[in-house]
Amino acid sequence: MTITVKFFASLREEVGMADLHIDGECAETVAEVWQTATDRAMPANTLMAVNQEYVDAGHPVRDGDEVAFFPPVTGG
Amino acid sequence: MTITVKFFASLREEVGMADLHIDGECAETVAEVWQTATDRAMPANTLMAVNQEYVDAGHPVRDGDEVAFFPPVTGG
Amino acid sequence: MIVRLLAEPFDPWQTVQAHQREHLAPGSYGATALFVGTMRDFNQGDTVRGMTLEHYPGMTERYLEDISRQAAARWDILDSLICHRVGPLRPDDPIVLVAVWSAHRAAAFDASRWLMEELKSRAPFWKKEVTAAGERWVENT
Amino acid sequence: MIVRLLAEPFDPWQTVQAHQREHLAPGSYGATALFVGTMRDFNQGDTVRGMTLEHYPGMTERYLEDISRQAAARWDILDSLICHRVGPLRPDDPIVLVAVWSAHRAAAFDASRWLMEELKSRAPFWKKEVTAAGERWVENT
Repeated sequence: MTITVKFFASLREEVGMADLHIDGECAETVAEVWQTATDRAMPANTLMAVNQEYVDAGHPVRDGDEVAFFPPVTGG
Repeated sequence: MTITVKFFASLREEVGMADLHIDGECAETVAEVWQTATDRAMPANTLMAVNQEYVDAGHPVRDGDEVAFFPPVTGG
Repeated sequence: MIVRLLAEPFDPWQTVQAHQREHLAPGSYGATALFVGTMRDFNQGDTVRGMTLEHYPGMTERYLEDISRQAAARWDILDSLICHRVGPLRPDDPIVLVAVWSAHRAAAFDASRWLMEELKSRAPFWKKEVTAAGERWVENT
Repeated sequence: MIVRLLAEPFDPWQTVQAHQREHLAPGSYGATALFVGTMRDFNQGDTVRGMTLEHYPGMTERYLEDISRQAAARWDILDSLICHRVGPLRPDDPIVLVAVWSAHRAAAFDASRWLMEELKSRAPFWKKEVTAAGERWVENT
């Protein structure tokens, strides 16, 4: 099993990836997913979602989860 | 010269007149216009206008004015 | 900034669309806030069959134009439109339309709501309903 | 209670009218509050030629359905409709439509504004503008 990691908008362009998979063993929290997936520090205003629900950086992740990182939203 | 007096909605039905003219000499205030024009007490929630602008009962009236009395409004 | 009293039924969506096309520059507004009041077939526990909207000709237009000017002075808006029915209405007929255009949403929301509250509390309109028990003046609630 | 993401330009007035005809019983609603967000040709001092709206497929729909349910639980409303564009847009294109129907005006006003504020602050959409100087992500203001 793996964790699916997604990046959107300016963050997608900064990390240079739209989505990737990481080994579910490599990360216990959303913050650790970021560390495993990228080689840079997470911008302070980054928003995070697990399975399409907003969470904090300390939220636990499990095998099969979809974890997303994105900048402040600008719809509407 | 005269003062034009108008009544609207339920007040029009209660006093039994839509509009009438009174002698400009007979009233110095809006309250006195009511007294001259009708034979009853003014309901507590009556709204008043002189020349189509809201006023209080003590507002002075002059020859040629249009004075209106009506119940609370219910448009919209 | 337009105020219209209408003696016949009107379509609020066509009215807004036509006003926008005629009076607003494309690309200039980012926000349109709209309110439509519609005649219900039920009020205060009774089925309502019809309604007559009485108003004070002259003062009504003055009052609505006055609050439109006040809204334009108080908020950063591009345009406003108020349409209000008078005369006989049937259930499902639109009664009032208030629309405000602005660059950003806060002004449009604030101004449209303020216009409706002012209109409801002070514009000289009176509703008389027809129910099974006869006619009755609607009370201000 | 409907949420739609639209990849093509849409007419908010026709959309509201069609939704109303299909989903609301005539005579049941006294109040419709509506907000339409439209693409401006000017932002932060620059002429804007075009825009692309990126979103998070799946989460966007869930989030908009979630706030629609919350609004229905919190206010006494009859129905709501949220439509939002995704993909490429041009100036004057409608971006978002939020409509709320209720018996009385306060619920429609409150719920429509709350939905817009929630959508603006949390729905996963991102705007990228095209100006003379190139493309840029719009900052949340």
